Amino acid sequence: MNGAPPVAASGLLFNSAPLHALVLGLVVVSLCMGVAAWSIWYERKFAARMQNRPGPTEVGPWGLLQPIADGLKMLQKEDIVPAAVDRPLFELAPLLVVVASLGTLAVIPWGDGLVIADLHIGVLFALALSSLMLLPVWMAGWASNNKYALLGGMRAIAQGVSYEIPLLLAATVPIVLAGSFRLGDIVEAQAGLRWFALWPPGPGAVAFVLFFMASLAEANRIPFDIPEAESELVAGVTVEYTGMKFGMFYLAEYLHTLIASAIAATLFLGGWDMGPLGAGVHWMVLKTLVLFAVIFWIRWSWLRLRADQLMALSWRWLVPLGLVLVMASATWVVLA
Amino acid sequence: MPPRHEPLPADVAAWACEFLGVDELPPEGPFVPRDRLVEFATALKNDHDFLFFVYCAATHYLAEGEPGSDGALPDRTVVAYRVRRLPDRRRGRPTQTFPFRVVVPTGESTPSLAGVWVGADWQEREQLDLVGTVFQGHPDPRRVMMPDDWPGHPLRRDYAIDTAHFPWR
Amino acid sequence: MRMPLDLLLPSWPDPHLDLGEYDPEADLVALNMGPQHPSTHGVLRVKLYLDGETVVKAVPYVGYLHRGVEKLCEKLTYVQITPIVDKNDYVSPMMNEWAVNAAFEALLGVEPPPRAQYMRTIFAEIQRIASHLISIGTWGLDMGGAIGGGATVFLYCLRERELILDLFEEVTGCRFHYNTHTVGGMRHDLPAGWDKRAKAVLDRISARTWEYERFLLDNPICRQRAEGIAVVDPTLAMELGVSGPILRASGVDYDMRRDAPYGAYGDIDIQVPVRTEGDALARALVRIAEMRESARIASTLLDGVPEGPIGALKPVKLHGAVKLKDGEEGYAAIESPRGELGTYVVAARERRGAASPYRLKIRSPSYHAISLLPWLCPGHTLSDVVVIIGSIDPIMGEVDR
Amino acid sequence: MDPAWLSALTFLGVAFVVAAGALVGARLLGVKSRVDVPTRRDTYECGEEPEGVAWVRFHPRYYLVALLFVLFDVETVFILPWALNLDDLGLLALVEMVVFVGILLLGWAYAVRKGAIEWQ
Amino acid sequence: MSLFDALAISFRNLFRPKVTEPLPWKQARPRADRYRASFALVHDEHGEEACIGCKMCEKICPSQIITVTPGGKVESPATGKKRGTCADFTLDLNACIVCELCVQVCPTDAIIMVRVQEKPGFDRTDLLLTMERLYANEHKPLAWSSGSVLVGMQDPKRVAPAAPGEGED
Amino acid sequence: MNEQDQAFRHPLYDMVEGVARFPGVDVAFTTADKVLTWSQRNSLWVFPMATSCCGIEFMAASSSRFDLDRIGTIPRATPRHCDVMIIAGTITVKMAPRVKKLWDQMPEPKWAIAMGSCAISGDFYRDIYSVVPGVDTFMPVDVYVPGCPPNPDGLLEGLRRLQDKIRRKRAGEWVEPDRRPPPGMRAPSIPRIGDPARSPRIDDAQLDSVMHLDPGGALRRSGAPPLPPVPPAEEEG
Repeated sequence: MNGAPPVAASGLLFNSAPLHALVLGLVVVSLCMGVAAWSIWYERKFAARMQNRPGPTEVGPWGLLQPIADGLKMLQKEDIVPAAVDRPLFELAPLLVVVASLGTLAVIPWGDGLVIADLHIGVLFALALSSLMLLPVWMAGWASNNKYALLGGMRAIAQGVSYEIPLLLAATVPIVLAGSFRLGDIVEAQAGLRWFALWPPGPGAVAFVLFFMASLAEANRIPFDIPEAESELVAGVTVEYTGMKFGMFYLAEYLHTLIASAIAATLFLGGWDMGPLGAGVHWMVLKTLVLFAVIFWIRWSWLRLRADQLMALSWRWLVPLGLVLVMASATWVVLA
Repeated sequence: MPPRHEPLPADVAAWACEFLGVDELPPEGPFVPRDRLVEFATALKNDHDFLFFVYCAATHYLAEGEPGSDGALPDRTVVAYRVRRLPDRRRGRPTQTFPFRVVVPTGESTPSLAGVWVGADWQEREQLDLVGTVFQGHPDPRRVMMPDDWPGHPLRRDYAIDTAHFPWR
Repeated sequence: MRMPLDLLLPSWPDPHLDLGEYDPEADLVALNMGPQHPSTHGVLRVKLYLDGETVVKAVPYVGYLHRGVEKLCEKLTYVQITPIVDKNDYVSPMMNEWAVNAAFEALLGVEPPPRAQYMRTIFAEIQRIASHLISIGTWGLDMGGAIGGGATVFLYCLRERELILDLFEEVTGCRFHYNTHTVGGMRHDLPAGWDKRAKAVLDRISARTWEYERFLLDNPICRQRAEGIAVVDPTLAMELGVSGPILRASGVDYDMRRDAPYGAYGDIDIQVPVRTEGDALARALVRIAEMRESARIASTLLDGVPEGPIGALKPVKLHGAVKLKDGEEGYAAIESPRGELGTYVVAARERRGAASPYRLKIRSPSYHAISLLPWLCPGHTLSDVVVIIGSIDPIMGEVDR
Repeated sequence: MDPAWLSALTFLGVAFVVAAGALVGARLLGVKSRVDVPTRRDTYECGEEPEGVAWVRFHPRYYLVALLFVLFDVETVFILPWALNLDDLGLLALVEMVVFVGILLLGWAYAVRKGAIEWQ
Repeated sequence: MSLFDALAISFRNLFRPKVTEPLPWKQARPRADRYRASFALVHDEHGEEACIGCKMCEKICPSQIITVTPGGKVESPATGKKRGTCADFTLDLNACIVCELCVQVCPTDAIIMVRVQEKPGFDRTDLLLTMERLYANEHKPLAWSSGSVLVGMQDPKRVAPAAPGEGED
Repeated sequence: MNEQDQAFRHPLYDMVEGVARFPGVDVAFTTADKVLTWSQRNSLWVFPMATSCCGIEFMAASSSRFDLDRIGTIPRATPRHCDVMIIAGTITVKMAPRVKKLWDQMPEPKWAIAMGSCAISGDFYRDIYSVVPGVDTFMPVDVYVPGCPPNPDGLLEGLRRLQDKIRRKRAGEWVEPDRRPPPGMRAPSIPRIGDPARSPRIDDAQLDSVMHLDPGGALRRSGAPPLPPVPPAEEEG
């Protein structure tokens, strides 16, 4: 992606929109799936280092081929469909979960004009699709006819809808500041290092933290990973899934985290733009990966909260905080 | 040379002698008649502060001697209880334990002490499961260690050590 | 006249709750947690009746690891029993060995020589640290998950435990299941220079305890999850025979090491950490404090290990060399990391001078602690149940025996 | 149709094909068991026999959360167009929205007081 | 804020040295002198098989895994004395608990622990230590203990703590 | 290779068999097969059937000092995600049906490692009423790791042997030993007390000499109640 082809005047690589989406989409999807797969390796290495051990070393140089081995192995695993499940939903859920998490990629601007679908309601599209991920997760939990999976699904829904509001409210802050739903416009509004995470000083930074927390919750990361709490629910919604179907959930989880970091980088950290240091895809990728690493760091350092504490945190603190933030940023915009 | 048994606390020993109508208690603990067991235990707990339930262990003995002859003993289990009172620093009293035993002939039952110390519940369940002693009035007389459909009580002396069980034995 | 327990505290959950009497509108879910579950610490099975996520009734099922140790001991000689009971409390095997041998020695009337007593005490204290490290680590694992902060604190704990295992390997030749106690003393003497290495390890561990404390116990998330969870009433705990850190976290200042000294504990002043909150967090805090105290005790004792023999009886050359008097029975207990670990022995009866016990019962603290579960779980959520099980730290090998 | 939407739809198609491709690959490469013992297809419950089906009625508190969500979501829907056109609408719209959100927060405070968001 | 303490501690550990041992097939881990993992039968100072087939180990083994078939008494060519021989010796590692009791009771120090673990097997018979395998193990690094060393160390009359044969002293 | 040995069918093989007569296909197929086997070997996700002491040693093996993660092995909590079941600890009669069920619930291809004496043969508990004398009496076991408990090093070696076995099996070099206990096998490899392979005279002598305790012959084989009739052997999964 680094040697990006020249952008046509229409903002499309080719004259036809489907062809543009097809080509760029395939590139972005394969790159993102690759990054998501290797982020599993990266996380294992990172966590291992934090725990004074080397992590995967034996499979390929520095264990780099580990995700490939895992993926190929999952392809070969037998596919067991338990007798008690609701079969259509059970089969559909892993498919939808990847589609939903990949779909968000459509609107993320990786560079100036380097976006698959430059929707004028980009923010809403991204947030809508990422919350749509709840649906297949819930489908999986319900269809499995397993109490652990069902509890996981119930928790996922409750947590998802609770954190949807703070997420949306936090995302409204950049919208108010930039006056547009289009992610490209939001990035341009932050040109010259006027990142929304830093400016305006008050609401921007808090909104960034709020957004980050809510996306952790949406992506089911510690401390908000109750839907698939291994120590309680064994494996949460994926408890009955074997082989590649489980692999899809596994991949989608990492994709979701990756995309959440990308959206946060776009909304609050200036996206592809780096002010005096120039602009380009690499800045966007770098910012995304830094946020990604912070998520891992938090994940391997904190414990998880309890379901009710999670809800209370959202409804008691985050929702009013989000409302106040939106008002504060609106006041800033109107007065400035 | 260390003492072979922890000495019985003097005040309780005196009370127990009076209660049981004996002159001296064996260091392993007195035998309490089954019909007065609950009374004895309640008094121990409430009047003598023996709050801590240490254990209850049943031992199975096979019948000895010719039935009817002198000194013959039936097939029986002896249930040994041990309770403790924690140190009372104000009165300078150290930790003291009090053991007592009860003989239960096979086929008869002994009152459950689960109503006195709640801890006796699980302890007696274990003995019921493994030794087969029947505790009258036990709140939850299920097997605890063995599967529910297990034949026999493994810690009895007449239970063979390598009893075969399909499909694994 | 003392009131019955349940009249005293009517707010207590009823462990024998009849589900038919519970709210008929509620749709109860019967969820089996275990016997194979990542956070039931082995093969414990707890059947939870859930109303939503709230536990209405919890029924523990044990016996999935019932290995008939007590029956097996009836056929083995006293010398052979030591390596067998090692496997009961597999997190602190030293304690098992000491507990059975203490009972045999009491009945035999043999006292181990002072060097053996010191070694036993030092080993026990070091073992206590190792055991509490596992306990704290797995508790973190229960709260933080295998992929998360819990795993990190767990691995830090295991990292320190490995140092202790190396120490033991140096003395006994095994990582665990040492078979180093024997009737009347020890089987392995300390190698030269061991005390210095042990001290270095103890210093290192006590210097690192703050790390787990800050990482896990001071963590606001952990406080949120563990504070006020599963408060154990001291009266209930005593009646159930619960001892050790659980009892001490409920405000009962009772420790056999200080109140009924055995081994070399009489020679040393022991500070017993006691907390009054009685909740899951207090139990973990007591364990951390005990780790520090154990490190101090072991370091102090290491300075004063007397010279001399390590066995009071002739070393075993023949099986069946040790014989107890017929028909005698006795009980001896020690303070294991989980509480009072005792052995009740009835010596051989039927055959004169037999070298095997007639009946041997192991009074295991975990079995008593498990019987707390039906009282603790109701009213809490499913997430709390793993915290509760982790905080009472059951070892299933010891529960089922 | 806006070409961006066309792109988005095409991209969703790509995503679908990629995801389906993985499942098809798994179907092709995955092994099949020779003998089908019945326990294989049992529901996993820690090795125990599950008691009843998992499909039960939920606790009402989940519906409460859902209701709260709908409430706040609708309100966010009102905020969004306002946020977009804030520059044009000016101070008056801001004041109006502050009043609106203030009323909402009052309702929220009432719900908190009533314990509507308490999980237990 | 101790939430950030956790982050700080894990960050700090990012730069602590790794504690991981090399993989066992790449580099064997140095083990303690007394480390015990497997068994060997050894020859005595005259180059004869030290085992006399006395069955002491068979009797003491708690898990009853040793099978000794004694051979007849023969005259030793080296010493000229009559001594017992062992016709067959089998140690089943399948059920061994490495308790070291067989080493301790051996009157001729014939059985010694080995510090190298046996390779995992594909079958139960792979873990059966036959007489040939036991004598082949003689050339592996032996543990420090032998019967007389263990007994000497436990002797109540022993004064000096130094154990004979221990390298560290 | 002899596919009949395996508990599972491989559709790829079936498919390729139809087109194998075209040149070049078999070369490509062999390469693909190698890659696939390599991936199976290097991503052995473990289902820790940890019941007792060996479970602690398994935990130590996944700890920082031994780090199973190095060879791509991570423990997962549900059998559906796993490839290897490590039976670490004593399996009792009460637990055995659960273990069997969890084993059945694992998707093919799957392997089992018996870790430690208790899992291999029941250890000294093997004569006890409640303990299964070795897990291979009711499920197939691929690798036996000796020890009580085995060192983490030993477990790593065991996983290494398993990788070796997977490679050789797919390459056709591995012939499944005929010694795999058939379903319903009741005698472990060690002749136990009461085993028909042992002379009853030795049993009695041993009981007399070793146990010193045999009131009325209660511990003898004759004292045991007769076996229930053997139902027809079920198909092993």
